[in-house]
Amino acid sequence: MTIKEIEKEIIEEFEIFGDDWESKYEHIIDMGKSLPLINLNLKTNNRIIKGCQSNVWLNTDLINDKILYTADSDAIITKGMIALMVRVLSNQKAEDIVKADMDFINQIGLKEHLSPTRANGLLSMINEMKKEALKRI
Amino acid sequence: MTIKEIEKEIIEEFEIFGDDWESKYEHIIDMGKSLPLINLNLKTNNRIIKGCQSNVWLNTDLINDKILYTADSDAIITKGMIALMVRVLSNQKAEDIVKADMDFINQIGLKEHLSPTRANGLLSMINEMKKEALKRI
Amino acid sequence: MMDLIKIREQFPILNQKINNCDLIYFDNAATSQKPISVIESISDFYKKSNSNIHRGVHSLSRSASEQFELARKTVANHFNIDNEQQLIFTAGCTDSINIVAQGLAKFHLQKEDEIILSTYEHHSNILPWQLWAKENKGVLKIIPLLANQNLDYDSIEKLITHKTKLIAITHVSNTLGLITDIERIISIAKKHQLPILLDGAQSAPHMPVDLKKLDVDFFVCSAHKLYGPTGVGLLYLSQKWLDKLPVSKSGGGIIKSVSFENTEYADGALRFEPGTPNISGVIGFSNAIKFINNIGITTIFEFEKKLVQHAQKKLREMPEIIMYGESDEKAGVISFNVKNHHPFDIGTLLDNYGIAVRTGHHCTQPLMQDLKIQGTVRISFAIYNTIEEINYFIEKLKKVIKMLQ
Amino acid sequence: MMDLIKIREQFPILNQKINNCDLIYFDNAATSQKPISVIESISDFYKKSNSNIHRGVHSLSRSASEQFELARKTVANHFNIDNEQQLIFTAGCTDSINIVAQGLAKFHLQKEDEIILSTYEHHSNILPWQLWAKENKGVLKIIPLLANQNLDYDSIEKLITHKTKLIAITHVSNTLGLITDIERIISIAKKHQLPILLDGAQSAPHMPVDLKKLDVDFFVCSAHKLYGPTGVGLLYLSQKWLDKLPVSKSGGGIIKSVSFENTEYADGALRFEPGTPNISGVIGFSNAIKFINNIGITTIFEFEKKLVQHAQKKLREMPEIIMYGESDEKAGVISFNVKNHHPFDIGTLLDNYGIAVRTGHHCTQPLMQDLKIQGTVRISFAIYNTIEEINYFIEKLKKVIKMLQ
Ligand SMILES: Cc1ncc(COP(=O)(O)O)c(C=O)c1O
Ligand SMILES: Cc1ncc(COP(=O)(O)O)c(C=O)c1O
Repeated sequence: MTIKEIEKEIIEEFEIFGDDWESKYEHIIDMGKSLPLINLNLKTNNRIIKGCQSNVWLNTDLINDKILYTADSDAIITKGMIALMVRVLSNQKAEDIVKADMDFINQIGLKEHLSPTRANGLLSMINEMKKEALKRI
Repeated sequence: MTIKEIEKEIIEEFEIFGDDWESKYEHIIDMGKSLPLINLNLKTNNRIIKGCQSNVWLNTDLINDKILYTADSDAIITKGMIALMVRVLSNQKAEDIVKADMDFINQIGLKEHLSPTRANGLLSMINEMKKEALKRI
Repeated sequence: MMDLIKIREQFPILNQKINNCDLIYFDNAATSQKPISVIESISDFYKKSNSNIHRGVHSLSRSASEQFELARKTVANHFNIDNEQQLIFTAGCTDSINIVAQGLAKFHLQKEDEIILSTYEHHSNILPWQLWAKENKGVLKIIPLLANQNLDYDSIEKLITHKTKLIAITHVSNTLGLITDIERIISIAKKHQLPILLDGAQSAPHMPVDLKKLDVDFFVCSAHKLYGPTGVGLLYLSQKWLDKLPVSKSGGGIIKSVSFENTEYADGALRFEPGTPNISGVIGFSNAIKFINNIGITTIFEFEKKLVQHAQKKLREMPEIIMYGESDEKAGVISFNVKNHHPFDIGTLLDNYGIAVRTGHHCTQPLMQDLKIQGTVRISFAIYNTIEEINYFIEKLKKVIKMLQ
Repeated sequence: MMDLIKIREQFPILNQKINNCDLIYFDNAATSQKPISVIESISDFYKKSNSNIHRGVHSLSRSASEQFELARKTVANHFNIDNEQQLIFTAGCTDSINIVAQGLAKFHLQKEDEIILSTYEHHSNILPWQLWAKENKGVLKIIPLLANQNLDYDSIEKLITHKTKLIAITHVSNTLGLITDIERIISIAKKHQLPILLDGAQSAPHMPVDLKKLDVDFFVCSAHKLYGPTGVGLLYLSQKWLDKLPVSKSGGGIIKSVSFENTEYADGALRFEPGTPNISGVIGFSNAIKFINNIGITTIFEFEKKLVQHAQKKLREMPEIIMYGESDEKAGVISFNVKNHHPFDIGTLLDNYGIAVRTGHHCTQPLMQDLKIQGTVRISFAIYNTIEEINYFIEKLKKVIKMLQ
């Protein structure tokens, strides 16, 4: 699937929840829990994206022209948000990742997580993923 | 005349002007002009009362148990205000000067000159006059 | 009796809805909300008497100057400072500490000297001293914690050497809410003739502070944490330091005379207030003090103590909660964690119920390192908080924990 | 066309009566009045989104942080700063200059170095350098005046030696209103690779300032002089200095990590903003910038130039008036004296007619010494002043002079 297709899928998934933020967050938490764990020996300092509050570890591989991300975080909501990003961006071509506008985050009603002042820094996470992709073009 | 008597005289003098601040200030300016000048050789640095804006020179003598003030200023309104003070306090006993409440300034409608933040510092002028009197008790 | 409804009515922000819920503001240790009297004193100033202060001959300037100096008196009275010239208005608590640190560096502190801090300190009472220490091979000695997270007062004497030149300590831990036994520290300091800087950022909003009785050398706090505006704080100097502390920041308005070669500084507080001060902020500050005095700072302390006790009791009933620095004598602050859950997750979900808490290290990373944790969830109270809010918070906290499991 | 009536309506204070007269506010160089949009942005902040910024997970904190960072963008745009991180919010112009002076003292300035200032400088751009000079045997070299009270630009090259390390100069003289030929000074500085600090306290309110084009190292100004609130100013750093200038003031909120031994500072503007900033002040500041942009800073400059020209023409017709630094190209300020009369007398009597002027040395005592006078009467304009006000002022000035004779 293309990035846009996956985004569409996610938007539809979240539409069911409507304004019910509790279910929405439960879904994110579930995604966080099922995020395939990053290899423990890859949780090194150079793979940390420092947020103000929670840490994120991101590992990037290039396999058969596709970027593969694995990641982890100590906060479960952050982890759920990364799971969402990984689902959208992993297994895609580097060029496509760099171009992705990630606007679906607005559309699923998690816009507040995109604020540049947000304590967990979803934005810096996305930037880091794109930077790693760019390195591999 | 006692301090209180002179104050009463001044209050009556100013009552004529009513709310006419122009005449009031003209009167003060006239008093400033007729203030007997301090001896030039007495205009020394140790006789200066530094205001933020205008300087005041004050000389104090003790003659026959009475305090005699002479003074000058580079601003004429300040000089008029001193003239008023000299008229009230000069030629009085040191004890009486120290005790004087100077409340007549409020009553003649020049209260704003008494404000501690007033740029020419009538208050510090009065304090200085009292201090000099106190030294001579 | 305090009329809580009447008090709450004075805070317009309490009518805000967050995610369709009533706002429950439990982040008062970061900054308190402002009563309408404070907000309006600021707009009134700008609508009626705005002008620069000092030296102006015109009426507006005189009025603004008088309001400013009256504010100094009001605030000085509240802290029982005899000579209001000992009260300097600064840009905030952090600014005040920096002014002291820079001044002492010029006059009192020698290379390789030592300063005593506590494990509780907020970064604002660490970094100014660390800056000095780095440049001067100075040493920061730290009062450690006991197992119950109180300070180990017995250790202080052992930290003092002939090179010790200052004790800089917080009055209340902003993370734990525990109150320092400042009388004890003062008596140790007096014995060794050490000056004390007391960081009152978290005590001034919650409890009586009598500077005449305490007789410390420096006291600092911020207006914005005690119902006042941002951008203004105070620095109290003992009479000795008012005369002795060198100026480290200079500029217009604080001089008797200036030439390019030399400057004669003004006396008193003015010497430390270069440039145009935060005039509206100072006026807002004094109105915040009036608001506090209308209720009474002791009433505030007693009331908030009840809130803390109630919240601690409720939290204690939850086995998954770890509390830090539990005590019945606190200044409005509780820090806790939920076992196996990150404070960020708790805070984020509580926010969706309209409950504002703070999570993280609260600018006390060394304390976090000591406690071996990343951060905590912190709830902190003010005079407008209620028992009902705490009950609602506990209910939602339980729900949040369930969501995370 | 500018609608002056609509502009005046935005300033509530203009309805004040002084001694039963309409207020005529000609003391704008000391501080300007504030439009209602600025006043209300501050109260709105306190009524709706007050919270401490940075790091908060709750909605209020997020909203306050966003408003704060948006304000940084708005102000940066106005001064044509590409990277808004180069714009640091301080407590005011004086605070900004002190931050630069203290930072340079740690990194750039050596003992016995020299700094070039001009005769125009405000005490706030003298005393921070004098403090450094006193402690380091530094030398302040002064650009002298020509007979027409313009700066003697030809002399600058001669002042420069291998020890010269900085030119710190005002963009506009706050006493005379004369505009510095900053392009010329910049080209001299570039030639000698000297950094420049430009004091924009009196230029920013009155004329366009394009920091990308000017490309100075440091630019400073105060919000309260450009329709904004007290207690907030800006410090612009060129990219080079943003990275290099050492922190001199430290505290909470500006770090990546802290231990008692070491600190890793944050990147960008944050590094220079320790402690809780003047959040409401910054928001008010950005609304003042919006007010200016709604009119257009060039429109403001042209309008005020007409006011200056009109007032100068009228004053020139009065033989007893001595004007200082007369020029048709001014930034809203005129200084004069009345022969044989003290400025204090003039100011006091004008005040009784509701006219607010400033008298004295205007925090430029060295300039006064150079001009061999005690002080001046200064009138200074803003966008809400009118030709009618000037005419009324001239009429009353004549009356005042008569009263004094
Ligand atoms: C030229 C100049 N520089 C600096 C300042 C200092 O500004 P502030 O008092 O706002 O810090 C002023 C204000 O009078 C000024 O006119
Ligand atoms: C104990 C303590 N000290 C100092 C500060 C710094 O105060 P401000 O940020 O207002 O300068 C704080 C504020 O968080 C604090 O809690």
